[in-house]
Amino acid sequence: MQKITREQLIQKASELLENGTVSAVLGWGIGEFDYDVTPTVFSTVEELKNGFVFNDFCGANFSKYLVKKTDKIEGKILVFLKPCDTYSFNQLLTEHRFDREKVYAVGIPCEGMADIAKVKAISGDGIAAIGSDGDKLVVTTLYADEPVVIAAKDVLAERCINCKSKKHVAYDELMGEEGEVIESNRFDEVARLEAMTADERFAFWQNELSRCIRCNACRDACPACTCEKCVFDNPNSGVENKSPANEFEEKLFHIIRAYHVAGRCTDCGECSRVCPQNIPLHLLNRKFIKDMNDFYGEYQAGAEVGGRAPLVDYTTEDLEPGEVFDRGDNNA
Amino acid sequence: MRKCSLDKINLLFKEIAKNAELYLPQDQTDGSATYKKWEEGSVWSNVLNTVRSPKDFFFPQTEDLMAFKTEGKNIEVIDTRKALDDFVIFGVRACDVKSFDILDRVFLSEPVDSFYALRRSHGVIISLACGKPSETCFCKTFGINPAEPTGDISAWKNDTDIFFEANTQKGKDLLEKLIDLTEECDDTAVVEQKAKIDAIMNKLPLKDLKTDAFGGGKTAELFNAPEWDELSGACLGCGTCTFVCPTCQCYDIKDFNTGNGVIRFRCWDSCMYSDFTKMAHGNNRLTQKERFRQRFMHKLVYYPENNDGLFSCVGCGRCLVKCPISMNIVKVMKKIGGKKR
Amino acid sequence: MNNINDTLIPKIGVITDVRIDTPDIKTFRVVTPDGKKAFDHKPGQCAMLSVPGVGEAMFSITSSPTNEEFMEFSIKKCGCVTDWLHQAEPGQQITIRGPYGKPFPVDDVFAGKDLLFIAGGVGLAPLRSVINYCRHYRDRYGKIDIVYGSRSKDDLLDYKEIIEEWATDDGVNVHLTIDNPQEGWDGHVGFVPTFVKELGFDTNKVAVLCGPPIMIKFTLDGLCEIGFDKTNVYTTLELRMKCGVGKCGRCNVGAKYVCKDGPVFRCDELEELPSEY
Amino acid sequence: MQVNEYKPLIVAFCCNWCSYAGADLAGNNRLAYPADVKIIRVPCSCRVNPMFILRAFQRGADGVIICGCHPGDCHYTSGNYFTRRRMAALFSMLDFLGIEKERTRVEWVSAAEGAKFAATMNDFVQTVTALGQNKRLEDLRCKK
Repeated sequence: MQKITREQLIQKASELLENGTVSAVLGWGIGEFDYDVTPTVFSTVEELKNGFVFNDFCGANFSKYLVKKTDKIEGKILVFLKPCDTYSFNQLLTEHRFDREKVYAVGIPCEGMADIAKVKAISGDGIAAIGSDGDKLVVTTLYADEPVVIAAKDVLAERCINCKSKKHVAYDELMGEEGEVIESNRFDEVARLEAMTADERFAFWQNELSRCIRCNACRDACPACTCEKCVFDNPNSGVENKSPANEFEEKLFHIIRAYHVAGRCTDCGECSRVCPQNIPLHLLNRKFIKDMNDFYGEYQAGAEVGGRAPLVDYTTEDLEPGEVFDRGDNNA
Repeated sequence: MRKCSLDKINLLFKEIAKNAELYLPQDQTDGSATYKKWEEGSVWSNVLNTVRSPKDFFFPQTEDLMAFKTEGKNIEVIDTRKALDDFVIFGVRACDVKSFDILDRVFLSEPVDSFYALRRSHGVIISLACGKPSETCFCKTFGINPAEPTGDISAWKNDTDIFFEANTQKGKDLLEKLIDLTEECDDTAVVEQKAKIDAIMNKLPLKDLKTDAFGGGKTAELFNAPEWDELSGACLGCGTCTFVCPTCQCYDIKDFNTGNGVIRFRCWDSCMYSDFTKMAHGNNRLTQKERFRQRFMHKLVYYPENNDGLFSCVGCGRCLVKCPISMNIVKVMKKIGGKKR
Repeated sequence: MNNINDTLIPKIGVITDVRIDTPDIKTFRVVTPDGKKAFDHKPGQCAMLSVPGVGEAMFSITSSPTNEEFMEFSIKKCGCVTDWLHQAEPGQQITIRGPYGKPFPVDDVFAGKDLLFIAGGVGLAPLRSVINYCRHYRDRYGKIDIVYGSRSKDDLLDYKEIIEEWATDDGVNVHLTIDNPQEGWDGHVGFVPTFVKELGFDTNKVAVLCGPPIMIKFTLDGLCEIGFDKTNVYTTLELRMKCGVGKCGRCNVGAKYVCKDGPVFRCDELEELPSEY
Repeated sequence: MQVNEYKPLIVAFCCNWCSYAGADLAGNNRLAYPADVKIIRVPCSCRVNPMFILRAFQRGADGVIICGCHPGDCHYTSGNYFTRRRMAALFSMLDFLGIEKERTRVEWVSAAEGAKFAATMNDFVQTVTALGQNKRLEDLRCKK
């Protein structure tokens, strides 16, 4: 259950719209069911009242939308940012991807977002309604006579279980209290894989990546993937193959995708959230983050505007590529 | 009508797999299901439907069309088509069975696509009625009855048994081979099952979705609707909806240079991609709005116009579940169709 | 398996001649390896040419169907496939499949009528096939007017053929124009749409338009201004194509597929389609 | 013996200023290294994009080695420092995906180190030979 309510957000947005601070609001639009929300631009108070929603399923990271939306809108756009979104926000500013002056950022607290697949795994399919009661979700289905009550913490999205920070690193205004950076266990799964034998790891990824349908959702949702022209869309790159024709293509795509955002990935987890095949893509990104932390010192992309990512930096004393295995392997 | 006890279902699978490759929905490690080849020990999944639609069987995501060998200025075209074994797809839902009709009208119309036709002729479809439709199901909107799935053999399942009824000669032949494992029965249990499904269908949240506002000849009316801007506003331009869709059939033909020759292959393409219509001298669908509009106009207006009013959507609900931003055909139909113009 | 033909599987074609028309347009003569024409076609139809490993693209067949020996393609250098073709030499094999699309209605609608052909730049390529067809069956048609414009004198496609053959035919009038004044050019200077208006044709004829989209738009407006009815004006469209047979799903404008229902459209039909071309 | 018949295909990306000259020197000095090493000259070791390495494997390479100037000696001042970081990240990722880490290597070879070049190549070829054919990053279409 979120600490902040839909009504509070609408009130804040309405105020800012009415006093002319902003001319549009980037928020979550109501869906057909209680869990399918669509990022929507609202420009009047009326629209907000009819279509704005805030609940446990508002996972989408709005930062990337600012690249396109700030181009189109006269005046400022109000954006609500959860703590993890603010890291992407900063990272995009570092890369000069949108005009900070055109954005009014309101930080909002987040208690972690729910994963509808996890909800359905408990409640069963055929959801009629999802309500909330304290820290519980009350799920009414077409098939169960009684509503199913689920503890919100049991259906948290993976990225929220391993939330790295409740602290907002960028905002113009903060609603609620400032949180703290959390000592998370987000690298545990990476370490678990590292501890496996190479054969086991290969089998693990072979199984996961074999499901890829190359829909590009991971790339298109990623706030770090904002190239005007992606190498995978460039017919002259030699890798524009559009389909995971075989195991090599699957690996190539995912290695390069993760590599291109290495050092810039804020670990927002959008890639895994949007993957229609539930491939744990965030593990690839986290591996890079973990490696860079280990090799070159702690670095959190987006913690501040203008940070110098490890891969565009160097020291004369860096370890040699051959040495990485002596350190990392099997003892993390 | 013939029935088989669910206890003996694996014997039934084994018998089918003796003569043909058998594919059925099986669980994957991530909790979803996909069609996999049956082998001893395979377990039939309980999920309502698979993430990937069974269109893969007839129109795979990637398939080689031909190969070329080049030597100096000369080119040799090598036909790489191979003979195909018979295969059986088990547990196809009513919506997905209907999707084959929609694909047939594209690929089997003149000139016939021989790659598709070959697969189609070797496949036997055993459909399965939906006992527990999901909230995202809206097949009824398109005149599909999940209690009456078509296909070569229709099947219904209750708690104890599975019931079969052959609809085509292919289906009859297959059921004939299963005669020892099945027994003749009347349709009492199936009628009961159908009534249950009908009752559920009337409770589904999308049961009242109507297609009245769409169909052939509506291009002028709908193409410039102001709602497209708003609807497409959040679209990421990924291909998830098109790739999980059982009726999306757009493809690309590409060449892959292997170093020893060239393979020309065809793969799924998505109208949502920016390079879908990109030519050397420009692109006629420059923004995501135009690409987004193309997808839905195609399903709801253009396709029916060319195919006697048949819509190119079967209401399977995959795009509702999988779209990263939860924008989908239902929202489009309600928004665009709900307006008086 | 090899006995089933599939439209996607092409034939081999050999480039037997390459003619340099303008700095960026070359005309390629293509036959099968045994020296025959690859297939019969009608004026306005297209063919898919491909270079294995480079790609496949749709080109209009420039030569007239009455030519029984070979096919010609006038191709402007502007993309991967065309770049590659431009460096090809005679003897080079390519692949070819077709014919695709709906032809110009030369045998019914056009029969007995006066014809006006208007082309800009490489837009003459698809029209050359019709023009030569009509010249071949000269007695079936009335007066023929040809308006052709290009950027400069050097960019006029088939200049030699126009001057030596078309302009000397009875009942064929050729009107040439270039965009900007140029030394050695004493003909008309100006854009095609205005030139058409200046020439001021009588309107009881069929007009066929082809050229860049902007030229088509303004010329069509011009024709309407001088009294042409859109039902008497034809044009051809071009969009990205992959299959050529209305299945791959990318060249549609509204419910029409350019590869299958086009590329020839009557302008009043075109008007009913969404403006997505 | 069967084992001896397998000859791995090695792709060596060599920096124009140091390692390529080192390879040249090895040749001039008649220092032997296996002919299965295919050298690709690059302006700087940091020109090597991760995609190059994956594509080399796709096209049938069994091992890929990148040779550049010694750290501090880069013709472009800092190119090889970036190589060092990039390749460390990439190799670690390949290992994470279960692809044999011994198939990829970075080595610093100066223009004067002909002997080191030959020794490095001999050693790398030996290592890759012991691993056998590249199966985990292969593209079967390219092996026909």
